[in-house]
Amino acid sequence: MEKPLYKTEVFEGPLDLLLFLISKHKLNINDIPIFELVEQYTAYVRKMQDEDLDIASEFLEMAARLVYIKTVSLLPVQTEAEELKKELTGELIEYRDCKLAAQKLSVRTEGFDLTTRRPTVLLRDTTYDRIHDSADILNAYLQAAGKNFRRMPPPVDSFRRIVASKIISVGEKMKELVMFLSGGKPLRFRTYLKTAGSRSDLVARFLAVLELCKSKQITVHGDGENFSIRSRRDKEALPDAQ
Amino acid sequence: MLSKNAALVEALLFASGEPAEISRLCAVTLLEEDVLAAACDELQTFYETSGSALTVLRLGDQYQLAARTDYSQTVRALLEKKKNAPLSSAALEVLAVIAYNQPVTKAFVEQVRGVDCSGVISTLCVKGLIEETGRLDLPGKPLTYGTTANFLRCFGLSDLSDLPDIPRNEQTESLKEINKDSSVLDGQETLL
Amino acid sequence: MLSKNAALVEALLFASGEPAEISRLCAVTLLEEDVLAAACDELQTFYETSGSALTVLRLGDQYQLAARTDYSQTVRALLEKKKNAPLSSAALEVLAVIAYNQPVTKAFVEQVRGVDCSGVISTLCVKGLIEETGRLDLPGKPLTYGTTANFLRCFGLSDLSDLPDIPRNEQTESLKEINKDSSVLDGQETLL
Repeated sequence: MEKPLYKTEVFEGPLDLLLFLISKHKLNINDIPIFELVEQYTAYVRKMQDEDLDIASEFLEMAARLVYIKTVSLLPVQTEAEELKKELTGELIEYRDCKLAAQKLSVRTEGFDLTTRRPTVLLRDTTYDRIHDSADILNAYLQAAGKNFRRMPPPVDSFRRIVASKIISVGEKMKELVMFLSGGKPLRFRTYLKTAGSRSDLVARFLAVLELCKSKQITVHGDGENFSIRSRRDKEALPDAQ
Repeated sequence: MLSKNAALVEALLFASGEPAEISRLCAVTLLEEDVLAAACDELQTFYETSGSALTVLRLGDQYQLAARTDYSQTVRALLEKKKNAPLSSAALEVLAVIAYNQPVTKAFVEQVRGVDCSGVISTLCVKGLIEETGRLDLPGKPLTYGTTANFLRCFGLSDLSDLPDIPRNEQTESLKEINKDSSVLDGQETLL
Repeated sequence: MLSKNAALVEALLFASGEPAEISRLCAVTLLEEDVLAAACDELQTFYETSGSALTVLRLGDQYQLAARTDYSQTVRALLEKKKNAPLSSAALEVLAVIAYNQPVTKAFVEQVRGVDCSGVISTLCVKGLIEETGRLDLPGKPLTYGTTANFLRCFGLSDLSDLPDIPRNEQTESLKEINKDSSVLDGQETLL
């Protein structure tokens, strides 16, 4: 299916769109008829939505703001409505001046075609050699980072431990445990976990025990403090095992 | 025949390439400011009357030597530079807000335009049309921006006071033509 | 009065800066070699007779525009002065962030300042106040920067430990306490 070719003008933002509507419908910028403007604005935004244009959140925010002004305009007391309207008018006038200034600039561009040259290259020493007070550097730091160091990212050091912590594989732990138990002695589960070097070592050890149980390479005995593990082969050799 | 002072200024501006501050020129030439200004005027008149391709620009409190625009096409061909992409209307608007109100913060520009301007501001910085000028003594110490000597050159201004007046009381009618896309060349090449 | 060809050559040699090959000049101006040579001769005669500070140099099969050597002392003084221009507030801030946190990446500096800092960082490198110190073992192997011995000299420090202490405040104190408190997992505390 062919979509109808219908080009919507691109606006720099909601204020741009409002100015466009005001000039298109010859409205008085100093006394905006809010009801009319709300209608036209929302109609336009809806049209943009229908055309599947990406609508920046600013446009929707402005729609909500306009609707709010419209709502308070219906109240018997008009003070808030007047205030809000005045605020919007101020913004529109300021933005209009901005567009006028941009247009004035856009016609004075002869200078863009002037050619300048790079500085002559002398084989010169570019080393900075002014002398400063060391307090200058602190002041600059406080300027840059803000008094509360809000802008500081976490120090590089803080990542060192994350990056540096060794990855402990469950497979390695399983091999280690089988080797250890092959001596025939049972191992107290609690002792085994207690000797873990780190949290990830601990987790790997625990998982290794579960894996070995599942594959029936080890058996577990007792409970509580005496809960222990031993190799499967021992168990076959020992008749008193559970 | 050029005077000695004018020739000296010519050598300095030629070598400097970039805009040179009047105070610095005075310091190295040991000339008074008005004598220096006279020498620059003489040089500019000399270029104009002799049919030279060069011209002396006054940019705020700086002087710069440049080649006139008549030859820019051939110059671009020699330096193998593309014609500049035009400044977007967003860039022009941001530039206008900064030029007329400097020094201003990003927040100020965004308030006037009603949209986020971070991208445009950093592009204008890279193009050398605006620059950081300091920080405001407000919570968060926001950075402030102002226009550069390059901005003056690109828009044919010798000073910020040369900025065109904004017709404040003009009817909104005049916006109709503004709404049509207005874009200008960008000054990238001239930075080099 | 300069001929059009001579003015065109002047604009080209001015913009080029470096010596320009005769064949390239002919190609972009669409002039024959002898016509181009005549234009260059005319330009050089014009400079000589008018007392200009400029001169056309012929170097083998290349031409270059230069300032006459009579002025080299003043030119040098101007360019040297520039090197000695005081640091901008932006440059000082970048320098401070690097000094207190070195070695740091450009990304770190930019996160603190909230703006692109490439230009400032390369200027500080040229001025010999900071230098590359290595690369981080992170994706993209970002370069890290640190301060130089020249930095210590310019700020009257005998050692980095001489840097003025950053005044403690509630925020940094509370951060420390959180760090102390944390009897939590490896690495966890550092996420705070």
